Amino acid sequence: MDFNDTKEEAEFRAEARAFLGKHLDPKGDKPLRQRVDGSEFMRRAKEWQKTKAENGYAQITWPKEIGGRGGTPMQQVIWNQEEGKFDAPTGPFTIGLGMCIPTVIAFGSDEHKKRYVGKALKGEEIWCQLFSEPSAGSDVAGLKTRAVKDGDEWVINGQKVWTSGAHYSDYGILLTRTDPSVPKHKGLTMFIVDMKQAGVEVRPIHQASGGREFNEVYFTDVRIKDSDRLGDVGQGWKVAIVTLMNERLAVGGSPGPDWAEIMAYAKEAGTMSDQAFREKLADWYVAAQGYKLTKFRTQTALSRGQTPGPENSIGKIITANHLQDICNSAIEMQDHYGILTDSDRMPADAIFQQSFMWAPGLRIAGGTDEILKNIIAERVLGLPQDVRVDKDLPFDQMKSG
Amino acid sequence: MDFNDTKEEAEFRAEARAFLGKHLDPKGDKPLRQRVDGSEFMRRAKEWQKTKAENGYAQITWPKEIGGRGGTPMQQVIWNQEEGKFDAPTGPFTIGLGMCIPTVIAFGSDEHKKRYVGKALKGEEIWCQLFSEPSAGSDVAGLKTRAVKDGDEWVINGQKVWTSGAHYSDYGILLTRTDPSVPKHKGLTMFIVDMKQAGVEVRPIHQASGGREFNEVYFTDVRIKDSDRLGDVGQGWKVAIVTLMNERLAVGGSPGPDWAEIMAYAKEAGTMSDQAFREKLADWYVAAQGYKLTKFRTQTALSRGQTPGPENSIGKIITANHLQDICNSAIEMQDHYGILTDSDRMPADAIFQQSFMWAPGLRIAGGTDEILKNIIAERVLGLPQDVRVDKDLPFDQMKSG
Amino acid sequence: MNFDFSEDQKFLGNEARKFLESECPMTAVRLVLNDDDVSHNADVWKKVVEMGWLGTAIPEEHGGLGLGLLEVCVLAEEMGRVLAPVPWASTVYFFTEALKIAGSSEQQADVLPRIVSGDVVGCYAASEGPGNPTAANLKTTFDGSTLSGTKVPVTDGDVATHAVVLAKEGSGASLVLVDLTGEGVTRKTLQTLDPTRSHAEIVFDKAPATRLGNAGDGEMLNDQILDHAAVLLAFEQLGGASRALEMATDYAKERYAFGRPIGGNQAIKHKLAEMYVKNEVARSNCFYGAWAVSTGAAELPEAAAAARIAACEAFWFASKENIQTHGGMGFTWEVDCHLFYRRAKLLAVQAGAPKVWKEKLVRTLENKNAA
Amino acid sequence: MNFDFSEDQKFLGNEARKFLESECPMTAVRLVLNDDDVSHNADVWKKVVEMGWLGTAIPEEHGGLGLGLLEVCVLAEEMGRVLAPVPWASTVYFFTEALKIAGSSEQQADVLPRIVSGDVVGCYAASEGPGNPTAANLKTTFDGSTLSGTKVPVTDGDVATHAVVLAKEGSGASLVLVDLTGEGVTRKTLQTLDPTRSHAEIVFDKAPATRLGNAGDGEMLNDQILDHAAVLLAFEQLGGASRALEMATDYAKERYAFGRPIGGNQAIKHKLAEMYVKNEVARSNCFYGAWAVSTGAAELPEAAAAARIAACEAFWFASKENIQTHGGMGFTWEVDCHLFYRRAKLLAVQAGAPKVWKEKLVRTLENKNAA
Repeated sequence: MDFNDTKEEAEFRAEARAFLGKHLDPKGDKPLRQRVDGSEFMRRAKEWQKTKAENGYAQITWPKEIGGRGGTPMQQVIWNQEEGKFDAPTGPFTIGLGMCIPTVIAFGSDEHKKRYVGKALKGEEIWCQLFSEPSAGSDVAGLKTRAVKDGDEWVINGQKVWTSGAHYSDYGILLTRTDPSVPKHKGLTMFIVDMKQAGVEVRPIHQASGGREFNEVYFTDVRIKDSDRLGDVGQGWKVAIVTLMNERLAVGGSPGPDWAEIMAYAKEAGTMSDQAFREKLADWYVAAQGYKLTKFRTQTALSRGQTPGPENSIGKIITANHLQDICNSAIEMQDHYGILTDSDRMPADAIFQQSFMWAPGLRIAGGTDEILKNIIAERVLGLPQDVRVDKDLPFDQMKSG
Repeated sequence: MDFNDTKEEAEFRAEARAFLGKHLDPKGDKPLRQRVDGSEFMRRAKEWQKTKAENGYAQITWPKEIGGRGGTPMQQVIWNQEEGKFDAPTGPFTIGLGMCIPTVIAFGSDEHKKRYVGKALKGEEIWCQLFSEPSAGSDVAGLKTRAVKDGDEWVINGQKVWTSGAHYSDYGILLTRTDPSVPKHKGLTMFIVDMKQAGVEVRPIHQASGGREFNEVYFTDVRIKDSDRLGDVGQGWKVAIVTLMNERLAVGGSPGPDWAEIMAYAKEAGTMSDQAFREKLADWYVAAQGYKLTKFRTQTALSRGQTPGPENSIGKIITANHLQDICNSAIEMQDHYGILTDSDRMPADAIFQQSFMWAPGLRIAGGTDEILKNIIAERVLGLPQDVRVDKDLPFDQMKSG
Repeated sequence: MNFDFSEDQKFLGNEARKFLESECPMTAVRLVLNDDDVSHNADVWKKVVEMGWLGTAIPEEHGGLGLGLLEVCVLAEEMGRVLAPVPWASTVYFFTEALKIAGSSEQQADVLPRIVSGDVVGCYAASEGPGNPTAANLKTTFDGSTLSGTKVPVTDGDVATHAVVLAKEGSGASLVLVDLTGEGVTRKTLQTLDPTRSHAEIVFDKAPATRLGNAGDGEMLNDQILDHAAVLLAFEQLGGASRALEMATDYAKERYAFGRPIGGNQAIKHKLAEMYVKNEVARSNCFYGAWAVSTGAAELPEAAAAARIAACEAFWFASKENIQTHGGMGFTWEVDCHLFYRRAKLLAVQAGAPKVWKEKLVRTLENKNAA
Repeated sequence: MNFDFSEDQKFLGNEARKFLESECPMTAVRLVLNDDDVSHNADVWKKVVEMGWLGTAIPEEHGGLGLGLLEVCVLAEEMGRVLAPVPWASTVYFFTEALKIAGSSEQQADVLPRIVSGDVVGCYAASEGPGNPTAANLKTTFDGSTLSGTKVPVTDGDVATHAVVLAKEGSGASLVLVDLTGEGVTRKTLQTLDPTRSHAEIVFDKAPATRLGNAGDGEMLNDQILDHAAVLLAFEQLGGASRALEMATDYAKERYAFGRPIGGNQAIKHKLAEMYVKNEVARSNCFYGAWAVSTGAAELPEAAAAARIAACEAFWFASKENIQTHGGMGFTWEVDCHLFYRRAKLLAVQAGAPKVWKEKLVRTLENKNAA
């Protein structure tokens, strides 16, 4: 066991760090959640993406032929670690390059790849993912957005929801229902959609936390050429699985204050002598370490050429509930005063209050606690699937409440 | 709101207390779980039951015609409270009078009632309940014990399990499968069985806790007359529901050490200053009060002539887990020493260690935590039943692992 | 044994529910939520005044209905169900109880009738910063006739006309009554986790004030008032928790995924069953608190603490798992789940956080046991 | 980054698993369980000695294999899976580590080879009564050459030939080494929650003893030894927890109710998923502890504490919910679930209960942060 880089890893890390230091400022002391709004931010983000692409850092594991570096997953991990130490505007490209473009590469035509991959890699075009719908959240395959064939085109009507970045995206991958007369998984088809065309309307969602980081997207008689289909008609679920497999790897990270922050607050507040707090602090430390060290195990597996499996789902179950618990405890330690949200006046810049409102969303986004436990039970432990009463039922005969 | 008895209740309580004081000794300081073994105990128990029956205290809510008092449920509650303060040997009759005989009264012939009710009431005959089987626990209706018609008789073969008091019982009510070719709930039939006849073999179960309070009962070519059937052939489930509805009311009570006992131990051990312990103690107190006060609400409903419903299931969910948690905490407070079980040497006579081994059973007996939550969800909250894949399937085509 | 509300009290509750469902729907709450300049729903408040509810436990001689605190408990639960965006709790549970417990007959005769008429809106100001306020660390001072210092936050502090304030007097603490519309009072509205209720920072600069009770009795009186307020707040929390469970249950029955209602999944069923268990534990402890506070029983300290601890836990669990049950919908501004989550947090810290009450409870158990 | 065991270490683990599954099945555990007069499974112990495992982390110069503690971690996990009813943990994690940490070269040269050969079986005696032992409350005394006092309980105290004892010496505490087969030693077997491991009360009456390390260093040495033992025990607990999860998973797949495997119910699926999550959190913390203990890293105190806390929680949860998953069957003597429940409790108190380690952890975090 050894936490050090191998010689090759150390070399790559030094190279990456030098490159980053040349182009970016180090991150400040108090990183707030990256704000992806504003044209100045977007200009900087696109520029940085272009710089990365030109120097082979944009998608490290992709083959060189399509603009990648032909590097190892471990190099990508090292790059992410180092880039994370700088003030790097990366947000807008995560979904496109992490989920959408890999799907285009897997299922698109040669024309698609020529047309879209390079521009996405260089940050010239931004992509979003259009799967979830108001009535199809955990049960994505229950979606209703219709695509009806009309000559060489498809006509799209319906609504998507929780779409990150829809308002600044140029293209999206869009999962639709093309045949409601067959069971739900079998009547789906995936398309590439131009987000700037008429009939596509993007509305920000006002979240429970007060923010507006996600969108609803309405499609009204939007036309897509059949040549912009990804995969065969009726094979949309198969295509979507490829996209979603990449999602689980993308989610994670430290979403807010942790044991160190609440310990710092307790010291400031003079409550470190409270044994009840001390025992909770120990539990939080152990959970946070458990999460962090499990990622090290995953990295080790990556560096050995293994593919991390569904066991990664444990990360989000731990962190989301952990965050909610820590924030709740910090607020209660502040007693009546804890209800205030003014960051100028509050301990820790009111980060506990902000994250308190964000935590419920984290327990839902990217798979609810309940869905993730099902994934662990079924795919890791091999327990039977839930009974699926709609498995063989034509979609248009399904009950939907 | 008023915790006092009404005038009528106070009168009945005084009368009951006087009667009890005349016949029994008050309970000692340290009540241990009542031991129902030993012939001397059984002799005392039968004698006390006879005394109660002769004086109208045996089954207070039963009509006078069948030996009861024609009293109110509230009077029964008061009687139980008062009797609980004395060293009353009641254990062996609880199941018979609480569950079996009411079933006989509801479904038996006039001969049955004449033959069995009075003798049970006077403690001359003891009854047990034979439903659960090794492969039919939570799913009682999945039982396999066969009853095959042979002329005027039925021939019984099979095995029952977790039968309290089988070894000292004279009769039992026995749920059997008479038709395996129909769905499971429809092929059951209930009988009265003579436990002393040949072919009935009772073997004590060695429990995980080390004790042997329950039994397995094996039936080998046991013959029962058709006239000893309770309810129609194939109606056994309907009969069993009546029996089981009475069970939920019988389960409960304080099964072991609670907040007061662990607080007493903490004082003795000098650990009351530990804030972590203090907060846990507060939670235990609140849970214990919640359970106790919920019973007061149930009593109030009873005294108003209302019937308590499935919401009573919350009692066992709270108490069983609560007991496990308190015992575990007490043991861990004792540190390495807590592993010892010698009651002469251990704090609180090793009651924490004893109950630690009993608690896992309490979470299972009389409906597991999981079954009880299902009951609350379905019957109190009205949520949909679980999908039952075997609902319409003939029993003999069911998968059984 | 009669461990339940009377038929009359239940009738009052039913009528209150009908009234509030009609007069205080969620749209009325959202009027306050969506406008930073609106401190409370004045229409709803006016109707509450007209119903005479503010005088529920105020003696008839002072213009009240002369009922007891049991009736206030019943109303509190209903107020909790609808997240009433009015200064009800501050005026009734804290301010009125403070006057009844600590006020002189002159003070009572002066102020109580004006509470009933709606001319006085009360609030209770103890907190001065992070952590539970104690006599030892108070900075606001009372010099016998004027009050100086800063109280923050004060729930409903910007809509109230009067405040009861915990202040230092000499080496001890006292409770004082202040007219917030008088001189020497500056108020600033604050942003909080629960924008459906208003909060203020109040700066007193030699504001004229009169003492409630004896000098130096402030901490003792504060404890008594909080025992009362804790029970009443617990019923409000119970109402919120019950409503959150109903919302989650209704949604779980209506929302389909994988071809059937999500409420058919054990993950949801058992989550809601656990909510039910917590709510029932809270309800039973609340009933006991109601009995103790209404009869002035010696058991009040432990009964109030247990009611508060159980109600905080029930509302917290119900409000957060109600969001979770609603999935993505539950995390939108338009769906009401977050309003319960926000209110749950406010009510859990407003009269001392649960951990403060756990310590109070254990101290009480120790003292009892020692006696 | 290489946060995993090496291929060699994994191979050792696989071989150990095959060996123990064959040589130490549950029937071997039950031989000890069912007979009060049997302190351990001597056949299994003999084979463990023959495998040379007792010398895993003992230098070759003392007859050991000269491997490191990582290899002991690997073996500990396997021992935990089969609930090995032998004095392995006492001898290897506690006694051997105590000698390696605190013993003089003469003491090491004298005793370590005899551990490898199986002639010495060790145990560790700190507890004297309820609560975690501290130097301040020790009653057993060492006068420089003899030991007097009572230690209770001592895990494996009736099968061991030698003990390392924490005793008072003057105003401080020291660690001493005693031959339990010598004079002045009386042992009494005790009944415990885990009858598959033996426990004794040991009375020392001027028993000849030699000090390990310096006079007065007892508490510091005890802390160091427990940091080592905690990591190794954590792997044993992890093995038990993993096996309990497998048992529960296997049963949930095989056991039918309502026409399908009970493992198809979300109540069971999510319970087992939670078990898996706790086990993985424990595993990751155990790995970190293994790294720290094997490299002598400065992070050992927090790593050992975190490993122990996580492993105690994982084994406790897995063992109790394994019974619950088995339903009535799980509460019978014949089914093995209760043996894991019993062992989980023993391992959770043997080297200081979790709450002791939580306090150690937070103290370490504070000191680090202050430095």
